Amino acid sequence: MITQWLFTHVDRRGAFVIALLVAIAVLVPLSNLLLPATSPFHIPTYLVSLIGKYLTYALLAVALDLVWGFCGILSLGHGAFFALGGYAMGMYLMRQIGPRGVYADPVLPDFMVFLNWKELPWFWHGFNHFWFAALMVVLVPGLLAFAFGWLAFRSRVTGVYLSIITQALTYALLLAFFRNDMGFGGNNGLTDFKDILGYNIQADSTRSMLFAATALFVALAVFVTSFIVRSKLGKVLVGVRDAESRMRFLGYRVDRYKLFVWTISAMMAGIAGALYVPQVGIINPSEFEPANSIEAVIWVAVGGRGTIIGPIIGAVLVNFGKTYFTAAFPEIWLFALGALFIIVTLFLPKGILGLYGSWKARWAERVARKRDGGPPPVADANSTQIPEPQAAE
Amino acid sequence: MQFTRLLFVLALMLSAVTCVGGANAQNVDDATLRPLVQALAGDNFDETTKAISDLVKTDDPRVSSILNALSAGDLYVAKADKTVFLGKRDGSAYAATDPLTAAKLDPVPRDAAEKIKVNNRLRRDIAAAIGGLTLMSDKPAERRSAAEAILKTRDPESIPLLDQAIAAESDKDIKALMQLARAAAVLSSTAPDDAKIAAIAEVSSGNSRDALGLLTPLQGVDGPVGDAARAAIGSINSKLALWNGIQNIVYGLSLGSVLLLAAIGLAITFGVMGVINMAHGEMVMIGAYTTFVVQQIIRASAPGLFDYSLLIALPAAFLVSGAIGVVIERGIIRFLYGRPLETLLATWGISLVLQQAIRSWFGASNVQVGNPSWMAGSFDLGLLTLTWSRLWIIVFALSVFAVLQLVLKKTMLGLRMRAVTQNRRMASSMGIRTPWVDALTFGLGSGIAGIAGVALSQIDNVSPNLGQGYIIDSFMVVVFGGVGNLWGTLLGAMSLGIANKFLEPFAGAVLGKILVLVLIILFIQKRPRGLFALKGRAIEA
Amino acid sequence: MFSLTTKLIGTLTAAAMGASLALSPAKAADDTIKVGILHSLSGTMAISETTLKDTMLFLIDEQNKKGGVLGKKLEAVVVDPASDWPLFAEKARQLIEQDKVAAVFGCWTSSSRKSVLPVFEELNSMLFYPVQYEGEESSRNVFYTGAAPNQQAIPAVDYLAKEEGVQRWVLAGTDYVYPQTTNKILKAYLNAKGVKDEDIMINYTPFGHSDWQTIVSDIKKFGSAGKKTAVVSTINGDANVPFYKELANQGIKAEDIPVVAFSVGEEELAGLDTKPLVGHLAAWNYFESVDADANSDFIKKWHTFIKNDKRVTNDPMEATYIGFNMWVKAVEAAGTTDSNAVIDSIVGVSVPNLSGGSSTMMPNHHITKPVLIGEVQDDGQFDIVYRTPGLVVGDEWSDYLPGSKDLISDWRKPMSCGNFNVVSGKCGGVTN
Amino acid sequence: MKAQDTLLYLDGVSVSFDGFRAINNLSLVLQAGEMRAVIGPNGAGKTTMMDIITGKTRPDAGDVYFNGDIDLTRHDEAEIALLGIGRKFQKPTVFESHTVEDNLVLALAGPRSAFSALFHRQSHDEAERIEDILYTIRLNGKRDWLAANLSHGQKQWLEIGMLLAQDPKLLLVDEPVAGMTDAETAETAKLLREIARTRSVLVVEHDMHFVRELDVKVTCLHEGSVLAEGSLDFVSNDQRVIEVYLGR
Repeated sequence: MITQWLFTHVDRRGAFVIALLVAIAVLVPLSNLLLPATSPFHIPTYLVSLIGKYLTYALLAVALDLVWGFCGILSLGHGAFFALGGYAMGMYLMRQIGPRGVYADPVLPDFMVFLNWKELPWFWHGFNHFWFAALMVVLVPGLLAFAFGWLAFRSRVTGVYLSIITQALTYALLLAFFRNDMGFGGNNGLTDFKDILGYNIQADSTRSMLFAATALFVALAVFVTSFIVRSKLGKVLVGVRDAESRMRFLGYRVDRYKLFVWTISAMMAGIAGALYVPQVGIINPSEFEPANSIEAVIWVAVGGRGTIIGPIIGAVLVNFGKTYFTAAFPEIWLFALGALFIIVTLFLPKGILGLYGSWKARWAERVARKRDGGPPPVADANSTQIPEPQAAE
Repeated sequence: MQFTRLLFVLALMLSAVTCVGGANAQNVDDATLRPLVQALAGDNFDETTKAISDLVKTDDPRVSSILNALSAGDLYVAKADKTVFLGKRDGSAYAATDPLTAAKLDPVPRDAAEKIKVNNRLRRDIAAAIGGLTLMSDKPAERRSAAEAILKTRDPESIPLLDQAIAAESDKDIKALMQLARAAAVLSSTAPDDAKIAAIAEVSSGNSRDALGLLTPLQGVDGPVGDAARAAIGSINSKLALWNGIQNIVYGLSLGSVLLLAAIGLAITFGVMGVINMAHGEMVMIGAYTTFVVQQIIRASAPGLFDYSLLIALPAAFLVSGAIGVVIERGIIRFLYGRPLETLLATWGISLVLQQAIRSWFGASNVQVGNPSWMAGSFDLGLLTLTWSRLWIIVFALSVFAVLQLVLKKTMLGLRMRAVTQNRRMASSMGIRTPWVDALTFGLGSGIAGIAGVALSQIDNVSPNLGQGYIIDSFMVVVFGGVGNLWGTLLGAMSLGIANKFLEPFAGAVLGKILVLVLIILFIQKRPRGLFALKGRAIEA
Repeated sequence: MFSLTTKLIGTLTAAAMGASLALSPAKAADDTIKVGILHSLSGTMAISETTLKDTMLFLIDEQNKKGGVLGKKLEAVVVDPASDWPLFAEKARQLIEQDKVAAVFGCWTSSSRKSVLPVFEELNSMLFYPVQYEGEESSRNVFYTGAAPNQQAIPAVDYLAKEEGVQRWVLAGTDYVYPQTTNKILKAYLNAKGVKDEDIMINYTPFGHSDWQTIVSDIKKFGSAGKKTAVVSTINGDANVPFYKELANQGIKAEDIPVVAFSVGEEELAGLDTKPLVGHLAAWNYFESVDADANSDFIKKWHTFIKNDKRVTNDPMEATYIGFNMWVKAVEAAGTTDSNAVIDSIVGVSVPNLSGGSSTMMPNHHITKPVLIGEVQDDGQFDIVYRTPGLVVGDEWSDYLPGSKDLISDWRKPMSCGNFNVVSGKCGGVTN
Repeated sequence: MKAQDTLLYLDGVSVSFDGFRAINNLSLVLQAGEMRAVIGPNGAGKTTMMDIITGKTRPDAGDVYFNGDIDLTRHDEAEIALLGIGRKFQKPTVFESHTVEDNLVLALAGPRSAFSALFHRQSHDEAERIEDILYTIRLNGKRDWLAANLSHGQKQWLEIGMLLAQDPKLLLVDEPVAGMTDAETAETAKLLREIARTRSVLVVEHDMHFVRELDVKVTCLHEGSVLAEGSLDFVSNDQRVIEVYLGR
């Protein structure tokens, strides 16, 4: 039944990934909690948190791909929305500490006490409620994206100009959040969380649940993205990506479409950030670092932009590589990472999934040629080709 | 204060004696002086202080050179026999001379001797003491520093001595300085009101910022002296306000020229060629490291050429960064034309590799790039202090800009570059070897980033992270100015620099920077293609 | 649907196998004790932290030459958290859970320490933190061998006030928690000593600030008000070099306006021409120029190990040295590397430091050290002009901040509390 | 002539780029149901004129009215498109990564808001209409092809088909037969004449042969203003037009 319904909105590959994610969401916690540590199928808590972190990155990558891969808006500042979502969650977790902080102040977080703040700043109110924080997780990045996008898309800021000002946005936020006076804990950020929704944040079971929630949210994101991409809206977006002015001459208010996905994407990034914070245990301004946002772009490119699954593969693979290399070759791992990016762009212009796609297409072509004269190339909505953008002349 | 006063009394006596009795005779014999010199190596600063005052009391002419050596940290004490000697580092030993007789002594191994410690307070005291000793010196530089020393101490006791010196002074500038010092001394004395008011006039007529410092303590005084001081402070303050504006503009231009230098190479690789070159900062860094290597070689083989090290480093940095740029273009970027966003990923990878390469090669820490003497120090322009290094960087940035314009507008290479970037197919069908021009253009942009690195090595630290600090600012400048337009880059850099400096005083450096970023974001809404946008049909083809 | 399920199971199995292959701990020989080194080797902090990684390798090498610990050789596990704070937490977890290290030496910035702190507490491991920091923290699992504010800032201010007669203060720092907290403590301290607010100027700049023209010129103006002025600098990392270059070029001499810094050491000066900076000050607990046998011995061996006799030593290196030796001694006393046993046995352990005395681990997990004040010399070294007569105990909860003045920390049993409130007589934060 | 009675009314329009006058005091009037051919050498301002009509470029001076009283200078591209002006570009601009059918679906008249697009389901009417257009533009066998894989001429047709799907009152067609074979050109002329039966068309073209086949009133532009207007024979005999085309 459910698969039936899924298939009407998601293609086979998407459905497979959703099923895989749901399976992971169930099996990984089970393996971690129920199997004895000696079992070969036991997944240690360390891995649970690690993969959970990768999956939040994957969610960010899916969000980024929605605007970049399908609508051609290259954001070099998506880390900002991720971090804002993270801060909203961090503020909730901070308030949950209550009187268990080092200064035992029932209301004020520790950093406010030692900076001698007398009362909670207004923007911290409400964050003691989970529902409010959860709302803010999507609302704050969403509103910022809406305001920013409304200004930028209406003035038709496009291409590298847009990319650079998204970078300016995240850089400005980085500097702002570094300031102690902002009331977000300065460079140390928010940390030392105790519990979430009443559960001890360090308990294995909580970690497993957070992991499951993350996997389910990624599955949801895959579904939402597929839904958008396969709808007429998705076709409009691809149209905007490939020939923006044509779209306008067809009567589409391109700015509104852009604004719509841009805001949705920012909200998804915010959710990713909110899931990230309890799993890594800290949120601080370095998440606003422009380099982080660029890295997210790289995940998408490595996996294959303009596909829904590519970003997930890219995010998990690059971060797994980072985890592995930083431990295996701590002194020279940057060479490996740098080389990876160069090789991917040179030899896999459509990312890993693109490689798979073109390999499959070639194979299908060969089979078809054997069979008969060869049918016309059929469109595959899931791996839409990206025409080379025309260089500004 | 007590001690310096004492010193001045002594100095006064001393100089009176030297004036009357003629100079340069040895006033005391070595046997008397030696224990006093030995005493400089006391156990603590207080003992050294006492030894200095004892030495000054002897009014022996050798004292000032001994004290100078002490202040410069050239006086050592042997650990074994506690003899004090003048030492000069020579490998693992000190070349030693006797402080009194200037006779050569046996070299002392480094771990057998200890430097006689001086701290800032001692150095100040010594300067003041020597100031008293040298106010009548026949070397103008010594008289000047003596007057400066008195200006700092403002000791009323020195007024008679100053009067004497002023009468004898022939150099106009030094005389003015002495008069200022005298006025300062009068203000801190118990002189009658009219003398003080005259001193206030004297003090406030000068251009020195010190005037405010001299007058501020009098602000609270009642009566005519206080009134005069308050009036003088008022007028100085209004003058300062004007100069503050000028300072903001000048400092803004200086910051702007740093931004221009950092961005101008990017204006070519990104602005002209359309390559989102994230490795641009690393080209700057490589230029800075080239400067370091050049200086290392010069230090090792021809120290006399050190002042010319930057001039030698300029072409070297251009060639090194340019060559790396050509290699990158030939090896990677040429496969990515027409895919500007992909170049972002590849060049990001390149930047990681280059950073790590430099880190593996030179180490992760800062390396030391020295300032040649003509880059060091500062000069006063009215109430504004501008350092030579900043001034040269302004000049340098503008020259780089001018030369680049010439290359692009007047040379065959420039013509071809413009042809290729405007219409590649047409250019190649006219017989221009476009791949070659591409490589050279990228090399030119990288090379210019390299020479920017030479300049930035003078004001910033040279580490593998150097480039990362400039990359975002550079992109902001190019985009703000308008991609593909060098004049836009110039104007963009300068206006961002000046905006930053006007925001900094009242918003603080951090908020100022944030505000500038927000302004850029808002500005781009108004002019989506930067300050100098290309208009017409071509842009959205 | 069948094919989907098969595919699913296949993928899951492959992924699980891949992950466990790649992330499984290297098969460790049982006759070594693993020690984790958690310092950034890339990114912005590599500039400072790489040296500490080398120091640790050096210390482990030395210890192994002496026969190791408990008859076993030490084995270093080096990872690169890449100046990325969440990556610090991940790497810490990896070191403890996967590599099963006995203790971790690492972190530089407070953010990185804050990021790993919950991990160490959760997994009950040990972290030795070798850098001066803002205080206001005490953890059962962390050992702070760098300076607390009272081991650096306050003696420096005392020195300037007493020896140089400073009456007017510029507190300049980078805008983050360490400078903000230190300046808050200093301001409270100065106010308590009768310095008026108008004689204190506080200025903050962003990370990596490189254009110091306006601020240096402001300092000059502030300093020309007729009172002796000094700058207390908590400027961080990269920003120092351009700051000192600007100071030198604008002609601010140490005799006029001395600058005392808490994060400028020999390593930072190595990137500068120090001739125009002679006389500016730094406050640390160790300088390379310290005249002590232990120190010259250390420097000699360090140069041999690193194969470069120009490499300087600095305070965080000494803090690493002290922390490492304390850990070795505590492990030997406990007879095991088990965290609980070592945490209990390390309090009170006393080891020689490099400045000619010895340092002791106090119950608050901070150590005793002398405070030294040095003046910059033209050869890039510091000349020590002042040394506290005795050892100063690191004060984790500042006495000058209203929130923390009633708190103390004592990790010995039975109190075993990091934030005991002496007024209420209760252990504050730990109520679970 | 009054603007009220016309479909398209341009009066005294001027625009310049960086000092270059692309359009200079241009006046042009198009009646409802009329097809007009615009000729002129390169740089005469033909494309810029279209840019002005479709709202891409704002004129520095002059009036531009559509349907009598709608001031086009106050609307942007999307609004103008919705008012009923369709445009075909000089270089065929279709959505290459969409199928032929999807290209038409996107162009089809209907609600244009993001939400309606998100939950849009194709109705029976729409499907029929697409079928019709596919037939009209002779692409019904290739509905599942990616537009990228069409030949040049087929892309031109697809773009015309998209214009039809838009159901505009006025079609602006920029060089529809550039790069076409003779047979395709003839077909296209036929197609345009068919279209012109129900709506107004403004064709910009260089190909005199093609213009002759259209058999409509011709306006010749030069240096941004109208040089001559009338039947093709009249215009092509005008001395100034000959000068402009052949040069002196």
